[in-house]
Parts: sequence; C-alpha cells; structure tokens
Amino acid sequence: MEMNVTDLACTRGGMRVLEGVSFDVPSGRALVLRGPNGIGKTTLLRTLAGLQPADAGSVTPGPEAIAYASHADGNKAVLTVAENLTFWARLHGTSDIRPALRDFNLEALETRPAGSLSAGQKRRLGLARMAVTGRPIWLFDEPTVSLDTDSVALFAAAVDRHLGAGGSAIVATHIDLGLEGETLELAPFRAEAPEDHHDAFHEAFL
Amino acid sequence: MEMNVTDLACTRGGMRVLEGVSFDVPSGRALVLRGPNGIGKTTLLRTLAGLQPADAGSVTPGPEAIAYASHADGNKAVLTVAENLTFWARLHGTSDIRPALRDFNLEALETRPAGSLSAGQKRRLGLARMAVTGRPIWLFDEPTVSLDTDSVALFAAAVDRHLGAGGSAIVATHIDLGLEGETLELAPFRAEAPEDHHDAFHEAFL
Amino acid sequence: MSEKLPRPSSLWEYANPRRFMALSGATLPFVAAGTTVALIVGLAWGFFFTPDDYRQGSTVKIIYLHVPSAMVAINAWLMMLVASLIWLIRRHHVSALAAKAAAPVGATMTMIALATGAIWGQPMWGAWWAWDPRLTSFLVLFLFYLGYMALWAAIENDDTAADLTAVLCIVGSVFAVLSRYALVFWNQGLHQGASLSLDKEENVSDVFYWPLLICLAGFVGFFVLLILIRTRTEVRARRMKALQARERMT
Amino acid sequence: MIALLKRDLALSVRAGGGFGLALAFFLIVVTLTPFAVGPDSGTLSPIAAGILWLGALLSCLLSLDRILALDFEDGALELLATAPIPLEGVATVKALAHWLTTGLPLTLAAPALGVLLNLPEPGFKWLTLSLAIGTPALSVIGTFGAALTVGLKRGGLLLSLIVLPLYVPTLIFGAEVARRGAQGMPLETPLALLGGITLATLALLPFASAAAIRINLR
Amino acid sequence: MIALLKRDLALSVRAGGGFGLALAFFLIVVTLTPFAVGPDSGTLSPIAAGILWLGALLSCLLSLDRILALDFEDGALELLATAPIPLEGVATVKALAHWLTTGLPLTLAAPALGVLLNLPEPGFKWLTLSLAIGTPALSVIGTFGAALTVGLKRGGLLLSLIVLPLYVPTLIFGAEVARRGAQGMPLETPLALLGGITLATLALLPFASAAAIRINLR
Amino acid sequence: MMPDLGKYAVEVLSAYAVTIALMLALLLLSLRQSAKTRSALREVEAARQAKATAKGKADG
Ligand code: HEM
Ligand SMILES: Nc1ncnc2c1ncn2[C@@H]1O[C@H](COP(=O)(O)OP(=O)(O)OP(=O)(O)O)[C@@H](O)[C@H]1O
Ligand SMILES: Nc1ncnc2c1ncn2[C@@H]1O[C@H](COP(=O)(O)OP(=O)(O)OP(=O)(O)O)[C@@H](O)[C@H]1O
Ligand SMILES: [Mg+2]
Ligand SMILES: [Mg+2]
Repeated sequence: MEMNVTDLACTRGGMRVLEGVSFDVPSGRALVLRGPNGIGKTTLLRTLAGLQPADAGSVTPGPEAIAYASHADGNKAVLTVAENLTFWARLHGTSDIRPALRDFNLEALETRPAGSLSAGQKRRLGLARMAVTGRPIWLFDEPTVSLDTDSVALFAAAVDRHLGAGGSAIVATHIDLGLEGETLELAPFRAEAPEDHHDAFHEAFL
Repeated sequence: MEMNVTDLACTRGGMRVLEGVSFDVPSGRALVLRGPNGIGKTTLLRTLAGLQPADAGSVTPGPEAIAYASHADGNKAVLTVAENLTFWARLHGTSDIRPALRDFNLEALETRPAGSLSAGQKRRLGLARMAVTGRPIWLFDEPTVSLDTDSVALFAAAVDRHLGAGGSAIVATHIDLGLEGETLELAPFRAEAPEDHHDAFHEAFL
Repeated sequence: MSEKLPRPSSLWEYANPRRFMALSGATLPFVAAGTTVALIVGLAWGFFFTPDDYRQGSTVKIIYLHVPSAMVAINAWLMMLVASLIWLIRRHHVSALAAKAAAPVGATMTMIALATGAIWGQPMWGAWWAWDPRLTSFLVLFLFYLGYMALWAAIENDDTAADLTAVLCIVGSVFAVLSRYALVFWNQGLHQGASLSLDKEENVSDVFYWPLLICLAGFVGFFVLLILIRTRTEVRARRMKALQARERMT
Repeated sequence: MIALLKRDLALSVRAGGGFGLALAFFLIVVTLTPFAVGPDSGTLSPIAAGILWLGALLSCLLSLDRILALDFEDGALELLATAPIPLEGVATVKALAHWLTTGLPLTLAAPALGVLLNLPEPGFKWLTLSLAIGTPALSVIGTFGAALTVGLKRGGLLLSLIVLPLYVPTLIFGAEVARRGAQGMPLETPLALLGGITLATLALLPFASAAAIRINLR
Repeated sequence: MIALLKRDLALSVRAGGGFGLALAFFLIVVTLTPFAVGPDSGTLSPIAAGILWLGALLSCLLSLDRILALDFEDGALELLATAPIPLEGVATVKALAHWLTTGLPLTLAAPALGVLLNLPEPGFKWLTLSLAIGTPALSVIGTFGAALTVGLKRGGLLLSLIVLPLYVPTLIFGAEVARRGAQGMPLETPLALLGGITLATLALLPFASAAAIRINLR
Repeated sequence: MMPDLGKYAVEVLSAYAVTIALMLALLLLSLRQSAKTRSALREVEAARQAKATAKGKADG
C-alpha cells in the first residue's frame, strides 16, 4: 500500500521538532529514516502511527493501515511467547501465528515465558508481532537494537517478504539493512527556532 | 593504587558465570575488559565493587578504594546538575565540584535539572560523579554509551589525568579508547557447565 | 540421584539435598502410615466414643480438631524460624526450602484453628468472633503466614527469596511475640486457659485426654508428612531449575 | 476485546499479585480497625457496615495503579491504542478486569469479615448487595483516575487524591444501604441511587478514560 | 549522612509528591469516615481517636514504597551502598526523612482533623503525643518493609501486607493512649510501652533493613 | 453408630467437615504438585542423559 506524507510538522514536549517533511513510499518499497540523535525520528514515527497529532500537513493512509514497532515491545513477561503473539493476533482479527513464529525463529521458544527470554529473543518476539497484525504499512523504530547478525538477516528477509507482497515499510535505523528503497535524511527538516511572530496567536506564546 | 585480583569466581542469578579470573592493575594503568554480550562483564565489575560476594578468590584492595559507574547513573531528575554532584561530593567527604564540571563540559548546564538533559549529557553527569568521589580505583561499565565523539574524547582525557595522578581504572567497553594499559578478554574465563560432582556438598543439588 | 552415599560423619550432612531425598524417601511411607492410623483412631475415638461435656454438650468434640491444629499452627512457625536461622547461618538449601514448604501447611492449620474456633464460639460465647487476645493473635499469625508466602512467591531469584524471607521470619517472630503481649494488655479475653498442662489439676478430664493426645500426634504426623512431601517437591523443582539454567548456558 | 479480557485476567492471576493482594489489604484494614477503636462489640457493631465499605474502597483504590501503568511502561498501551478496537472498549475491558479481580472478591469476602466486626445479622445481605452494585462504579471511576495519571512516575498517591472525591457519592449511598440494612430500616432510595450511579458511570466514564489515555500517550 | 538527609528532603518537596500527598490521603480517609459510618457525633466521638490513628497509619503505609524504590530504580542505591557511610546509616536516614515528610505533618495535622470527628476535648493532647511517639516506629518498620520488597516490580501492595502485621503492636498501644486520653483514663503503661517499642525498633531494625538492602542489591 | 450430637449437631459436624476438607485439599494439592515436578524433572534429566550419550558417541 502506498503512503503519502505532505509537509508534515511534529512537536515533542511542547517544542516544534520537525517541519516540512514530505515523502512518498510506494507499495513494495521501504523508506529508511536517518539522522543524528535527538533530531526527531521517534517523534516522526509516532506522528505517522497516529499516536500524536501532526502540527501541520497530512498523512495518508490513516493509522488503521499502520503497524508500529517502537523502542518498547509491549509483551508480558509472565505470558509465553505463543500466548503473547496469539493475543496480538486475536486483537487484530487474524489467527495464524505459525508463519510469524517461523520467520523470526521463535518456534523453539514457543512455550517459554517472555520474561525468561534474552534481550535479542525479546526483540524478535516484538518484531514478530508486526507480522500478525496483517497491516500493510510497517513502521520500525531502531528494530535491530540488541539483535545479532543472523537475527538482523531474519528481520531483513521478513521485511523483504512483506514488501514483495505489496506492503511498505518505514525504518528508522543507523545500520544498513539492504532494503529496497530510498533513504531520507531528517537533518534538513529540523524546525527553526521560532521567531517572535507577534501577530501569530500561539507562536507569541511558546 | 594497585589492584590485585586472584582466581575470582562470580555468580549471577544463581549461576556461576566466570571462573579463575586473575589480573593485576598497577597504579597509573588501566585495564580494558572485553567480551561478548552476556559473558559477565557487569557481573565481574559488581563483584569487584563489593556489591555482590565473590564465589571464590580474592580482591585487594576492598570496596572502600573503589568508585563504580554502572549502566545507571543514579542522578535525580528534579535536582540540578550542581546539586547532584554536590551531593555525591559531600557523601564522599570532598567538596570541590568545579574540576569535575569543567572536565566533563558541564559548566553551561550547571543549573539545569538533570531530568531535562539529553541522554549524552546525563551520561556525562554520571561520569563526572567519579571525579568527585576522590577514590583511587575507577570501574566503568560501558561508559561511552550514547556519548558523541567529542564527549568520548573528554572522558578518555579525564581517565588519563586520573591515571597520571597515580590512580587506576578498569573499563568494560566495546570501543577503543586509547588508554594506557592492557586488555583482558573474558571469554576464556567463562564458567564450565558443572559436572555432576556426587561428592560435592551443594553441587549435588545445583 | 540414586548413587550410594558414604555414611554421614555429621548431622549437618543430612542437609545435603541428595541425602535428604534418600532419607525422606525412605521414611515417607512410615510417616504416612502412622499419620493415617493416628488420625483415624484419634478422630474416631473422639467423635464416636467420648461422652458429651456437662456444660458444653457435644461441642466439646471440636476440641479434637481445634487444639491440635492450633498447636501445630504455632509450632509450624517456630519450625520455620529455626529453619530460617539454619539457612542464614549455615546456608543449607534444604532448610530454606523446608521453611518455604512449611508455610502453606502452617497457614492451613491456622485457618482450621480459626474456623473451628469460630464454629465453637457461636454456641459457647454467642458470637462467631470476639476480639479475644488468643484469637486475635492467631489472626495476626495468619497475616504473617500470608505475607511470608507472598514474599516467597514474588521474588524471582531463589537464594534472594530464601534470604529475605528468613529475615522476615525472624523479625516477624519478634513482632508476633510483641503483638501477643500488646493484645493481652489491650483486651482481657474470654478464651480457655491451658488444658494440656502437666499439672494434673488443670487438665481436662481423662476421658477427653487420651483421644486428644492421639489426635495431636495425628496432626503432628500430618504436618511432618506434608513438610516431607512439599520439601521434596521444592528440592526437585530447584534441581530442575538449575538443570534448565545450565542447559541455557551451554 | 475478549482476548484482552482473558489476557488481563491471566496476567493478574499469574503475576501472583493483583488477585490476592487487594483482598489481603481489605482483610488487614478490617482487622486493624478493632485495634484502633477498641474491641467491644458495642463500639464495633454500629460502625461495621461503614468500615467494611471504607475498607473495600481503600483496597480498590490501592490496586488502581496496576490497571494501566504496567501496559504503559512496557509499551503495550501504545499498541492497544493503534489496534483495531476502540480505546473506549479498552478502558471498559480494563475496568471489567479490575472489577473481576478486585471488586468481586471483595464483595464475596465482605460477609466473612462482617463477622469480625460484629455486623448485625440482617446487615449481611444488604452489605453484599450494596458492594455488588457499588464496586463496579469504583472500578470504572478508578480506571478514569488511572488514565489521568498513567504518564506520571509514582502517580499512586496522586491517583488516590484524584479518585477519592469521585468516590464520595458511591461511598455515601453504598454505606447508607449497608447501614440501613443492618438496622432494618427502609433502603429503597439509596439503593436506587447507588444503582443509578453505577449505570451512569459505566455508560459515560469510559469515554473520558479513553480521552485521557489518548492525551497521555501523545 | 546529613547530605543524604538534605537530598531526600529536597527531593520529596520538589517532586511535588511525598510531602503533601500523605497528608492529603490522611485528610481524605478522615473525611470519608463520616460518610461511611454516619454523621452523628454519638457514633463518631468514641471512634475518633482510633480512626485518626488508623488513618495516620494507612497514609504512612501508602508512602512507604517511595522510601527506597526510586533510588533502587535509578541506581543510586548501589552507589549509596558503595559510599563511605554504613548501609545501616542509610536505612536510618531514609526512615528519618520519611518521618519528617510524613509522620511529622500527620502528627501536626491530627488535632485539626480531630475536630472533624468530634474528638473529646481532653483527647487532643494525648492524640498528638501518641502520634509523635508512635509514628517514628511506623517509619522505621516501614523502611524495613521497603527494604525487603525493593527489588520487586510493583511491590506496593505486598509491602502493605508485610508491614501491617508488624504495625499491630504500635497501633494498639498508640490508639490505646489516644483513646484513654480522650476518656480521661490513666495511660502511663501504654505510653511507656509505646515509647519502648519506638526505641527498640529504632535501635534494632536498621540492621535488618541494611541486611535486606544488601541482599536485594546482590 | 452415629452418636447423638444434640442441639449442636450442625456446629460439630461442620467443624469436622471444614477441617477434613481443608486438610484433604492441602494434601491433594501437595501430592499433585509433587507428581508434576517429579515427572517434569524426570523428563529434563532424561533429555540431559540423551544429550550426554549423544555427545559421548560423537567424541568417541
Ligand atoms: C475463632 C475462635 C478461636 C480461635 C482462633 C482459637 C484459638 C486457639 C488457640 C490459638 C489455642 C491455643 C493452642 C495452644 O496454645 O497450644 C486454642 C486452644 C484452645 N481453645 Fe480455642 N480458639 C477459638 C475459639 C475457641 C472456643 C470458642 C473455645 C471453647 C469454648 C475454645 C477452646 C479452646 C480450648 C479448650 C483450647 C485448649 C487450651 C490449651 O490447650 O491451651 N477455643 N484456641
Ligand atoms: N519527553 C520529552 N520532553 C521534552 N523534550 C523531549 C522529550 N522527548 C524527546 N524530546 C526532545 O525532542 C527531540 C526529538 O526527540 P526524538 O526522540 O524524536 O529523537 P530521535 O531522533 O528519535 O533520537 P534518537 O536517535 O536518540 O532516538 C529531542 O531533541 C529531545 O531532546
Ligand atoms: N538478573 C539476572 N538473573 C539471571 N541471570 C542474569 C541476570 N542478569 C544477568 N544474567 C545472566 O548472567 C550472564 C552475565 O551477565 P552480565 O550482565 O554480567 O553480562 P555482560 O558481559 O555485562 O553483558 P553486556 O555486554 O550485554 O552488558 C548473562 O548470561 C545473563 O544472561
Ligand atoms: Mg528515537
Ligand atoms: Mg553489562
């Protein structure tokens, strides 16, 4: 599914962080977001996912086509791997967790409580969740943190398969994943420190 | 000050992690600890700092000569940078926080609450704490996480100055800091999965 | 876990898990048999073959449940205290696990004593419950059991849990005694005095005495039996955990 | 939604906390009351119904911060907000799960604890009934408070402060029903009002809770 | 040690929580009591002293988890354990800071709230005195409970469960002093015992707390 | 056979019922846990044994 972002502006902690961000992600392609720490990658992804309102600009399609994987995984330590995945699947109205388990090499861990997993295994479980949402657009915020090289390859393969099936993906990352698609450097979109617009209602105030 | 570690064994979460670790760190020198994730670097440093008892072996000198900087910084979000540092200084019976502020480029931030700092600035504050303890042996657990290159250089310079004044340091890190001293690879000290010693008293059980 | 072990040279060696498993496995059937016999004989004797009390009527038969359970409930806590001290001083894992195993048994016994006491209180005092010091200190004891078990359940690491619950057991014991004195001061109470003292004058009459003693033996046997079973379970669970952790490491 | 309810119940049973601890706190508050006000039944009997309601309310209150905080901390709340169920549904299910693990056990335990406080004989029925009707409102209101404070570190006590005034009407009518029941007085009016409050909160507050969650996630 | 005390006091004032919230909770519990048990002074007067003690104890209880948990989470507790002051001293200072921000304000507020509950005239003096003597024990015992549960996620309710039975003797003697004071009865014995408990806990429990902290840090 | 319990029959019988029920419940619970861990441990030990022999063969 295609994604269109036009002239987006995002705010974080009361401060304008990014301005004038525009891009298209055609279906079957990925977009890699890059930029130094604190530039606003997380802020942008949260805005796209509908978790915070955009200051200006438009995003199509809306949040109901988007699955978002943030820094945190949202899995419960006392539930098993299969129980966690099944929960997300049922919540999104899908039911088959087998392919997701297979894609992320979680089959051997199926009955382990999520709390007893290592950091990398936890991360794999968090990423597997995206596959059971059944949604066409995937957003990832630094997905490869604490993954070893084999798991990074698993992840890239899963995203490739998703792209091949007509989906699309936006990935904020510092490493090279070899995905089909473009790279967007966020530094040029950094919001200017606001001038004193005495006429503008809110600017004068912030 | 010189540090001697002989035949140390460490346990974490009820499992023997490292065995037979021996090394000396002469004064004026640093020791860099290396090893893959989960090998036991943090465990070893906590044992040296006296936070957990050693299973076997000896460490001299004891914890009262050692300052330890862990993954967490222990600074309070609502106190300012200067207040946080002053607290640690008074606790250790020193009083001058100026040099530490200068060494870690915190002077401009002195009156900011620690909670409003960026991750790298927070880390700098955590590292500056070591300078006000006035203790001769410094232990660092991945000190350069989230620091940019300029701050890494500041850190290396501060450690060098400490070594020059006759102190010593042990640093667990994945990057090259260019410190005076040796490197210790921990992989060879990994504890073997214990055999079933039927005669041993507790092993029979654990 | 079946190899032959050399003869122990000291009593402490029974705290070796392997030796404990061997010994407890061997004694378990005898304890079970003895307990069953004592409980059946004692309770049947008490229930079917003792006369009613002239004042209390048939309710006196409740004594065969109430008194043994109350005594076991208190002594279970004492046993936990001793086991906790042994763990803290000599670090024998089995004694920590035995303390853990005893808590639910003690809590159940406390519940039985409370329930039978309440049922007895209705005809005798006209109320299910009165804030008598003896009763109230049992309620407090029950709370201690609950807290102790909840702490064991909440802590992931077994050695940490053993240490912390042992500290709680010791501090709790001091406060339990303190509560007892506070409660006596606070309210004088309705409850019976001692009925099984060595002083013949004070004792309940002989008709009630012997079945009571047998019931007491039965309850104690039940306690020991359950401690053995549950400690064995804990030892096995602990070994399994260790094996799994070892597996994960390799 | 059923999946969410099942998960929340499984969590509260398995985490070995949520379930038993509110009940334990209730038990403890009720047990401590006689130590504080004295042991004789002349003092205890008239205040029994009120203390039981107060104790139930306080135990309910103390378990509120578990409703949303854990999901917030590990990121699950964000994921639930982007899942294809309305956030109002999430708020309702969370309140329901809280009631099933807190309000319901408290209601069932209350008669047993009534014995400890010498609650007069006819009061037991009405105490149980009033708790059964009133505690759902406590859970729903509490979920709203939890939604307001979910972004805060250690919002626990602040949560209490926000929620307690909201609990006042429920407490007044609930305790009134239980008290009148214990004294054999007529109690139709407070009972009807109590039911009305519960229904109204159930119908309206989930919208406020969902809005609060949305704002806190932003 | 003084630096630690100062820091803890600054934190609890600046975090905008510790200080006011326990007091607010106390206020609310006391205010809710008449709603729960009925408004007439014949019911309220005899239980006033007891409810005030109970309310103080509960508010104290609810603020216990702040004593150590924040320092544990951000790593400061580890650093304190390696600092050149004994951990027993840390435990004592933590308890003292808790008392200064909780027990002391509660003691000072209690007389004002006594008015709301129709506490009999002679009771005010003794209520205040008993709280002044008894609340330090509550803080010290609470620090021990906090030390036991500091490693646990959401140990709050478990903490209550563990601490409340330990509070029983203090509550009994404290409330007894206040009650007897309100009725003009002799109260030397419970007062002496209350003081004894406070002194004994002050002298002994910090060792247990320090041991528990050390075990939890391991 | 049944003794005459007089007007306190309900009390006495319910006391016996409660006691026996609680004791049985505890006993059964303990036995069930015991059986469960016993079989689970046996499984783990067997898996380990199998692995050890396999490894032994590979080495030899
Ligand atoms: C809920 C109510 C009750 C509780 C919690 C309770 C608790 C206890 C306790 C803790 C003991 C002490 C055992 C020992 O010290 O070794 C005991 C013993 C006893 N209780 Fe009760 N009791 C209750 C009600 C009653 C009632 C209503 C009666 C009879 C009128 C009664 C009669 C006895 C007798 C005769 C003993 C034996 C005394 C002794 O051997 O020391 N109890 N009970
Ligand atoms: N809760 C907050 N309150 C105030 N400012 C914040 C908050 N969170 C982030 N910021 C600021 O907003 C800006 C953008 O943050 P964001 O997290 O989007 O950066 P990022 O590009 O994801 O950085 P990183 O690479 O470190 O993850 C940063 O300058 C940061 O200081
Ligand atoms: N709380 C815990 N309970 C059980 N096991 C633990 C716990 N913390 C760590 N471990 C285990 O102990 C081992 C050593 O951990 P440690 O944190 O010392 O590794 P490390 O070398 O510091 O790794 P990293 O480079 O990731 O920081 C790991 O295998 C880890 O899985
Ligand atoms: Mg980010
Ligand atoms: Mg580490």
